[in-house]
Amino acid sequence: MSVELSETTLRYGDGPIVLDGLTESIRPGEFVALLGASGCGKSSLLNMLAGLLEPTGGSIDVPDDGAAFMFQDPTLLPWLSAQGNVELALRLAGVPRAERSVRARELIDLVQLGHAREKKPHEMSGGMRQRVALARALAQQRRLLLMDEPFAALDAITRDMLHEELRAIWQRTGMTIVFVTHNVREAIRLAGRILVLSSHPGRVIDTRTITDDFRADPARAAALAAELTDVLRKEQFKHEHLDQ
Amino acid sequence: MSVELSETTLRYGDGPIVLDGLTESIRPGEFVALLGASGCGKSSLLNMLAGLLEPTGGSIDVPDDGAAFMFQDPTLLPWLSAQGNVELALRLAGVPRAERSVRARELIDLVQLGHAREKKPHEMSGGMRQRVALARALAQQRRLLLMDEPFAALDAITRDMLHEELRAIWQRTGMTIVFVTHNVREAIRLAGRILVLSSHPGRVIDTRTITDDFRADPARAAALAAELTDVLRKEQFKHEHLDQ
Amino acid sequence: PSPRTAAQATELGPAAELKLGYFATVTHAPALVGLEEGILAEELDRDGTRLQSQVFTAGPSAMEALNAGAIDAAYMGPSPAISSYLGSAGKSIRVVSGATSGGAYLIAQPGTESVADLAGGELATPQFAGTQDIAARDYLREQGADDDVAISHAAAGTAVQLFSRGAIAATWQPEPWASLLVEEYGGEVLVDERELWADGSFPTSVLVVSQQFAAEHPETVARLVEANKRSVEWASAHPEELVGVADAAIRRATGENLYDAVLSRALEGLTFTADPLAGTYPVLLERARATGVIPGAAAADLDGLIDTDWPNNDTEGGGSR
Amino acid sequence: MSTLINERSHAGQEPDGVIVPPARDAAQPTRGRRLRRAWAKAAPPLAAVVVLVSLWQIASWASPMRDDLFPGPGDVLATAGRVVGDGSLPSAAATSLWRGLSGFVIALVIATPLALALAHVSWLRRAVGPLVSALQVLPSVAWVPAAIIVFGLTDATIYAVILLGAIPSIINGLLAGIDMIPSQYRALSHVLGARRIQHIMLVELPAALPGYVSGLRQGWAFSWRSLMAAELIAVGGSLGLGVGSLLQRGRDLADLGLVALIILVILAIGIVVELLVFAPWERRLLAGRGLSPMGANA
Amino acid sequence: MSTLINERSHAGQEPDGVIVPPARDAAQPTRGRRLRRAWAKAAPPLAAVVVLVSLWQIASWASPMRDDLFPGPGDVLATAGRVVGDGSLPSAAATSLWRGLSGFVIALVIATPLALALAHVSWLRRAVGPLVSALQVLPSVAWVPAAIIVFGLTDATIYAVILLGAIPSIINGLLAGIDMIPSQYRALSHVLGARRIQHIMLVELPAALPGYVSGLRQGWAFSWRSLMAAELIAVGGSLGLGVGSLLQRGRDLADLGLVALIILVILAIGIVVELLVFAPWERRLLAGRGLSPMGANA
Ligand SMILES: Nc1ncnc2c1ncn2[C@@H]1O[C@H](COP(=O)(O)OP(=O)(O)OP(=O)(O)O)[C@@H](O)[C@H]1O
Ligand SMILES: Nc1ncnc2c1ncn2[C@@H]1O[C@H](COP(=O)(O)OP(=O)(O)OP(=O)(O)O)[C@@H](O)[C@H]1O
Ligand SMILES: [Mg+2]
Ligand SMILES: [Mg+2]
Repeated sequence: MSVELSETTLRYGDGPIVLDGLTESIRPGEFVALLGASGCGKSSLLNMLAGLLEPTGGSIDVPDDGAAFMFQDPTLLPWLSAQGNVELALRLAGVPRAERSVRARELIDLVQLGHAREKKPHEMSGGMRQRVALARALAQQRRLLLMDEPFAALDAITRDMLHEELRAIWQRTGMTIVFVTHNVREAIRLAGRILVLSSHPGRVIDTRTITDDFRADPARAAALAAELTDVLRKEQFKHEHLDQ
Repeated sequence: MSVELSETTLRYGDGPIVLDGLTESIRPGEFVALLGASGCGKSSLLNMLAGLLEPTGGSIDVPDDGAAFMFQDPTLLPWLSAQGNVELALRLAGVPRAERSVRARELIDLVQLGHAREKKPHEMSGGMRQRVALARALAQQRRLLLMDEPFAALDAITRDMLHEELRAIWQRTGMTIVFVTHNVREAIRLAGRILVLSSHPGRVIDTRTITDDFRADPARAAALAAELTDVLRKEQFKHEHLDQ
Repeated sequence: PSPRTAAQATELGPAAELKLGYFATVTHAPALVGLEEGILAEELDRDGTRLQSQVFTAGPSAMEALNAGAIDAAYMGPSPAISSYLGSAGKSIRVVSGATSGGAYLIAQPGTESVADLAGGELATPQFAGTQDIAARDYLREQGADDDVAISHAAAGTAVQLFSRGAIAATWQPEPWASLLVEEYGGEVLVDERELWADGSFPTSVLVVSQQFAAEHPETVARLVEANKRSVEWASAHPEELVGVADAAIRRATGENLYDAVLSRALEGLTFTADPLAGTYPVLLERARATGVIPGAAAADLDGLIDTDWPNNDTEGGGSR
Repeated sequence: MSTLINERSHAGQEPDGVIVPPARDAAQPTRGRRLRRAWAKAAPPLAAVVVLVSLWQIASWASPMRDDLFPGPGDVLATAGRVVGDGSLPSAAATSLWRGLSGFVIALVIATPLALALAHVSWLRRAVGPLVSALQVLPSVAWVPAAIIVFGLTDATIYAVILLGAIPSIINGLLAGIDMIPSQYRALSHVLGARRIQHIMLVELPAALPGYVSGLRQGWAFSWRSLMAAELIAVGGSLGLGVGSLLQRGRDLADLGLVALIILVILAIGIVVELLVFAPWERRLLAGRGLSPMGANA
Repeated sequence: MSTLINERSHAGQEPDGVIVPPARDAAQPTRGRRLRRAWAKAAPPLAAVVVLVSLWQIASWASPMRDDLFPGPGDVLATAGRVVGDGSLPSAAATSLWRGLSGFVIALVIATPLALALAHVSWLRRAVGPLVSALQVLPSVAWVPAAIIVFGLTDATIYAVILLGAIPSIINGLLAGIDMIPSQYRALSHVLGARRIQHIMLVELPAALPGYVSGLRQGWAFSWRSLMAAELIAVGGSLGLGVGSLLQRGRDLADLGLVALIILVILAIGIVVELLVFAPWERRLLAGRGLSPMGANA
């Protein structure tokens, strides 16, 4: 099930155009990273892919069964524990009652929260909440997984471990992943393709395909990271001059 | 006005000890970074420094006039615009009415949100909200500034610009800054001293002083980053083995 | 206003203003006549006293207003007067004149022939310990039917609705509801309350004044009593015009009224008299005691309630010392 | 594959089980649009009224009850003609409306600082809080004898009964609103150096406002109902004739047409106050915070 | 420099203008602690009662009013002895309490699905929403004639009046709770693939619960007051004597001691229901979400 954007345009109310004529196709099983300045429309694009927002123009094709979505903020339900939040997702995904508890435990262990299973959201740290949200997104088991800065609140070590886990899950399940990050090296490390968005309005200004060979070579990866950072910087400076 | 922690201990209710006997002194005008795994107690420590949480044991001395605090989540007031949120902080800091609007404009421009001045929080992207929170923290103009992962939701370019601004402000005002980050290079780039916390319970396991010369030499900075990452990794692996 | 006991008051001459309470209903016809024909205002004006009238919808609130000093005198049924007098240990009010007599009936569902037919049904009276309630209980006791008929309470329109729906077997009601039931809902008159009294008359509404006011302004009370007497006489003398006058007064006060047919039937059953029928009070009290409604009541407690000796100059008040 | 194409007007198409936040409107409102909007807003309540009146008419035809026991819309209209014609209904409605609104405003002014005091003084809340909830439960008629003794037969009595009815309800509404404020806001106020009064005025009250408005709606209901109870005390004289007195009159005369008419008048007043005051206020408040009352997004 | 030392018990020291979230308690509750806690909880309301009763006694001594117009605590106690002795008060209180609680529960069961329907069917809310608010404003006595015509003098009349009073209030409370739910929760439900019913049961209702409870408190007040109104209508016969009827009897007999007693009984019932039901429920709910009613953190 591929994701197809054709001339997709978005504006909120009568504000400025946020996304302008995006035409893009994401193959089933692809792992795509979105890069772009803060406020350029990345979260809005994910919202449209998840069916939470209608495009103002153009069309979007997504798999019928919807997408798993890890929001930019954790959005945990405050009356449920970590375990409870994950079990809820399993329940709504139709997992039989008997399996839920075991599966939820596995997912919570996966995100290194075994010791905080019964904590309520207000008793958790920011990074812990984000990890529960990650576990919940994985619990949904959809063919399309959307992630909005999933590791932003995590320390480097935890993040590394979760990168591994995510890639392993992706390889095992063959699902399609679209994720937003501000960390260029994270994008290079994880994604098969990187889309760079401009802002005001958001358009795809650069696309890079990353092979496993490429990833394995630290020097080339570092060079690419520098190059992409430069693309982003140029884009943003252009802007600053238009703005003022 | 220095910040003095002496044998500061914290636990929530009858849970495990979070911070265990921290004894640390922060000189006026120092720029200190806190590093540590997710959930180790960094935010809790800042909360105690801000007087929002009482230590379970030991004592904390902070400047009488309290601290400016940028929370881990933006905590903007949803009924106020970006400008309104910043103006509120100025008003509560005792800035006369006439100046507030101008000062708020300056701060909003500083965080690159000139185009979103009148937007309400729910109309902003995650990174935009974080920048409003930053502007608000700067509006407080206290001698002590606490920041909890202030740049986590920002793209590399915006983050770079704000690093510059923050250092400039710090140099100009001579305020004391304590900030939490998960980005080791960010810590090296900004801080005069880095404290590394362990978790379960949180103790200071490493302290590094960083001079401007050191910072200027990319190779040494990179080496330090690798070294600190290693400290963190070792600490976390030790844990994993204890946990399981 | 903070009402003091009458004993502390001193006579102050004619009052500048008299606040008079009444109900906008046929049993208060002398009040309606007095107001509509200007008799009350005219009589009081002789001493320069202004008349202020106030319509009430139920005895308790009129009594509360009288106690509070919000009104000085009122037309009301004898039972709230008795309750208040007993409750205040004889300090609250005095009955200074009679107004209306008669006009209360036991009305039963169409086809009912005797009390025996009521067995197993419910009989509604307007309120607990009210005049009709005591009459009903006493009557049932006399007939030996007090175990067969349950008593419930529903006032005025509510009783009419219950009756029309067949939810009650009978109801003991004053006018105009008795007539309304007969005229509009085919009710049978089982008992005319007059039959239960020795000389066929019992008080339906009387004129009461607060003791405080009576002590301070005896002249004004005398004028009021005089005006009431004239109104009663007018009402007795003009039975044809009475319906129109009463209807106009009621509409003026509340904007609404019953059909003329009901009104005239109701008025026919009423007698207007300035005599408060003092002799009926001990009987009333004895019946209340006997039926267990006011178990502790003793006739002596009513001493001084009725004082018709106006005009008098006795600041202590009280005709039956 | 499901395709979401650019179609702004497929309101009814929402697939089963999909809980989509309402998409924002792209176009500028024009004159025609605005008219259509006003119509879209007025139509459903009007339709509801038409449907209810028709049902009523049918029921009154079909019912075996006597006309005076189950008056139909026609009878009520006739009664309306009569009491509007002689001016008694309009003046009673105006009197009651004035008392209700002014009493409510006074209650608001008294209750708000009390609620804030309860919210901030912990022992006061523990001492008086349950009493406030209990006062809410006390029926208005219970106050009537005391109010008459203290204030006599003046408007003050009526206002006393209204206030005693409305104040506890408004206090509880505001307290509930305050209790639900995210605890982060208190931390924020502390950090920003707000004095208590500043915290209350600048953070707490605005944050509690949506809950407060819904408390006010209940407070308004309480004050109006207490007013009706107070208007049964006495009529005329120093006390103007109110809607409550007319209602009582209708009951006393077993005139169900009048009773039904008064019910309709009270309902109409309630609907007007809701549509003109509470609903728009609540909608504006919620919209300003990125929330939207679900049924009211048109 | 301000020094925060480890002192767990300086409740009163909070410096002016500091709005500190309550620090969590470190120690385990022991038996002695628990006793002291229960005492700390009970003391303020008890103190409030003692203060109020003393003021009352002093006022009744100092007042120039006749005793029967301003009964003191002694008179009321005597009346209490009488009506408790002959069993009329306990049985009336039990009757009313049963009617009030069962009526409230029925109202709850009816109102909740109605509120959910209004929250989810936009045209229904626009059509019927204002009517619900208006119904809340309608005094209970207005329903009495209709209820009597339909149900006669039975408990059904009383329940009808209670339901018509409580249902609109509960509906509005739940609607307000639902309107204040963060819009992100709807997005979450959509993304998790919740069907509408699942969204309602698993997300919407729990999220709206704090607002709902405060709506229920108002609903309880409405149902109790409606009950009182209903009990004034009609007494005796097949209908048990309720507290409302006793209140009316007190007024009929000009027995202000009885009126005062009934007011106290109603207040006591209100306080008990608040302390046993709503306050703990609300506190538990809020605490479970990291919120705490500010006055109730002991
Ligand atoms: N209110 C609370 N009640 C109970 N436990 C809490 C509470 N707040 C925090 N904790 C616990 O305290 C520990 C430290 O939390 P804290 O928020 O200080 O972590 P942190 O270092 O800021 O983590 P992160 O980098 O993920 O933000 C965590 O284990 C958390 O579960
Ligand atoms: N509900 C809304 N109403 C109006 N404007 C909005 C709304 N939501 C987002 N926007 C605007 O749309 C633009 C894109 O927002 P979006 O959240 O998609 O950015 P983003 O790329 O995710 O940024 P970040 O990296 O900071 O999260 C922003 O300029 C924002 O102000
Ligand atoms: Mg975003
Ligand atoms: Mg943190």
